[in-house]
Amino acid sequence: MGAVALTEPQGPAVVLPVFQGPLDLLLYLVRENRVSIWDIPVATICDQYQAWLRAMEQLDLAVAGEYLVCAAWLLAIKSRMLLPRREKGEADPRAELVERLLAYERVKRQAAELAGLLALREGVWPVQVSLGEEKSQGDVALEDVDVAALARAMREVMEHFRREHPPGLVLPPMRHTVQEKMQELLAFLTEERSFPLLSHMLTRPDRLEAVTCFLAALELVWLRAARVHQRLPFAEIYLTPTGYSPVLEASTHA
Amino acid sequence: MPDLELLAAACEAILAVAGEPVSEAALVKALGSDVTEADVREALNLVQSRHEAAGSGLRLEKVAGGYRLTTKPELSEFVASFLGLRAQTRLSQAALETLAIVAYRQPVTLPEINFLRGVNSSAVVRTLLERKLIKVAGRKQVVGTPLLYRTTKEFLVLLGLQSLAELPSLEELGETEAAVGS
Amino acid sequence: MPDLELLAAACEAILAVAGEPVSEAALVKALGSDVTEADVREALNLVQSRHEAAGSGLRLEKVAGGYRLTTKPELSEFVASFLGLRAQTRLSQAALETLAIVAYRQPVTLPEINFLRGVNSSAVVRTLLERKLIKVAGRKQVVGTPLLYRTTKEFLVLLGLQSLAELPSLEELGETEAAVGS
Repeated sequence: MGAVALTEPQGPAVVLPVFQGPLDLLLYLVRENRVSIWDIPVATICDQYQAWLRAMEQLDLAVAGEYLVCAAWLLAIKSRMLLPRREKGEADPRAELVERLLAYERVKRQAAELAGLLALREGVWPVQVSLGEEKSQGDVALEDVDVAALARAMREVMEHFRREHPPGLVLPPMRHTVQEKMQELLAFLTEERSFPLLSHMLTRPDRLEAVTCFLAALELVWLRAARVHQRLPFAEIYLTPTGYSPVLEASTHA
Repeated sequence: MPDLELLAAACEAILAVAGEPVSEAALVKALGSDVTEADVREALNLVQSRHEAAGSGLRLEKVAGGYRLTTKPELSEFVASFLGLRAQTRLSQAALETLAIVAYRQPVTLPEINFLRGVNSSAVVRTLLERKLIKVAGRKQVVGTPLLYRTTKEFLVLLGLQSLAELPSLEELGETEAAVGS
Repeated sequence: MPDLELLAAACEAILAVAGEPVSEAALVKALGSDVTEADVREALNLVQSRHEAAGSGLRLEKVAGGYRLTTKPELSEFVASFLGLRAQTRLSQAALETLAIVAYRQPVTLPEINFLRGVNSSAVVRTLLERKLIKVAGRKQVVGTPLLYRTTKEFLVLLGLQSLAELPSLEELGETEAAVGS
């Protein structure tokens, strides 16, 4: 458990303990109340726990889901404590709570022990003199190779590969219907008496649109709404209006 | 028997480039066929005594089943001042707790760590993996076959331990469980 | 004037962790306000003379940009022997990457490995074959019928896995962008 100083723009700084989790908070409450861990007054601790949660929420500290799960657990224990025990041998409803708090207390002591060892080691740096030019970099001792190292290496391969092979620019294909194209062409035809179909097709951004356009033109010819002319093979194809304007179904395509 | 001074110099040179603890066996192998373990130990003694002089900035250390050269702790102020921001980074409380669980209960799974700490510790585990203080050591044969974690040699080096057996037991700390909350 | 022996020790400690040449000015700065360039030069002289003893494996070298500690050239045979032996118990980054590709994409061919890594990996593949971490497992029925590689039993033992099915996905180890922040 550490502490965080919350400096509010108005008012004095609030110093609030920072808990490593619900078990840490519970241990803190047990100590604050100077009660035995073997005989926790669950009702009191449960109320104080919830008061802490509210305080943490008000201060906008992220209250992780684990805190809420633990709150529900405490409530369950509290309610079971209110029921009379049916048999002599029935387990104390607090048994698991005590067990987990003791186990966590142990972890904290062990962590403090490691911190102590680390503090002793502070200010000691390994010597690594250069060999001149060559330096074995990124070597791993075989005994240190684990799946995490393997996965890290794989990620590096994939990232390198992605950098070397950037994805090409992909434009989503436009969707066109023959119906739409027919309306479009009819509009062109009423405006310009002679419409250069081939040029129009060749300048479409994607082939699908060009094909749709050609089908639309054929459809208009078949409906006798247009005529086609081509003077020479491979020369421009002109579309001209016949004066007849077919009633096209309204396009349902958005 | 080979020249002891030469052996001491060779040991020092090897340790200085190794950058990690080197076992006695590795030194013996590197120094040639006519060198014994006893020779190496004597040479290392010479290295150690030479560094005890006030004018030396280094010391010989026995850690993680091997030997390595480090700077003297009493010079840390100067070295830290030189390294500036490159100084050691401390471990967070969450990292210490998680590391303690792995160290004392290994091999251990993430669900077990989460249960003991009462909070999800996957991010902390990932940090410890990245710092190479813990490593994956197979899977537990239970539902979901979670990965098992163990501490590394790097962990021993960081804490200055010869082996895991040197981890202080809680009995030495004078812990009595009934003392909690009193 | 400050204690010369202490200054010499501090200079040596700094040079021993620097890993690159250190200028006189940087040493002066690290050693504190009451230390002059002349002090540092005198301290470095002391370091140098101490390393001239036969029992020392290091020497102080003046190079472009400052001073650095290196191993004595006459000991290079031992150092090279040590590094050569150690290399046999280590995997280079290239080897680790290739092993990862074989592990995650097996069975895989050399052209496929080369394509993924962007460099020719035949030497690395040979090393992994020699170390028995990968093996040949038939030929791919494409042009040139290249050899297919798979990981071995030794590979599983190294990673503490019972079977390849236990190899964690990259997602499981939090090694993909998708898992970041989870």
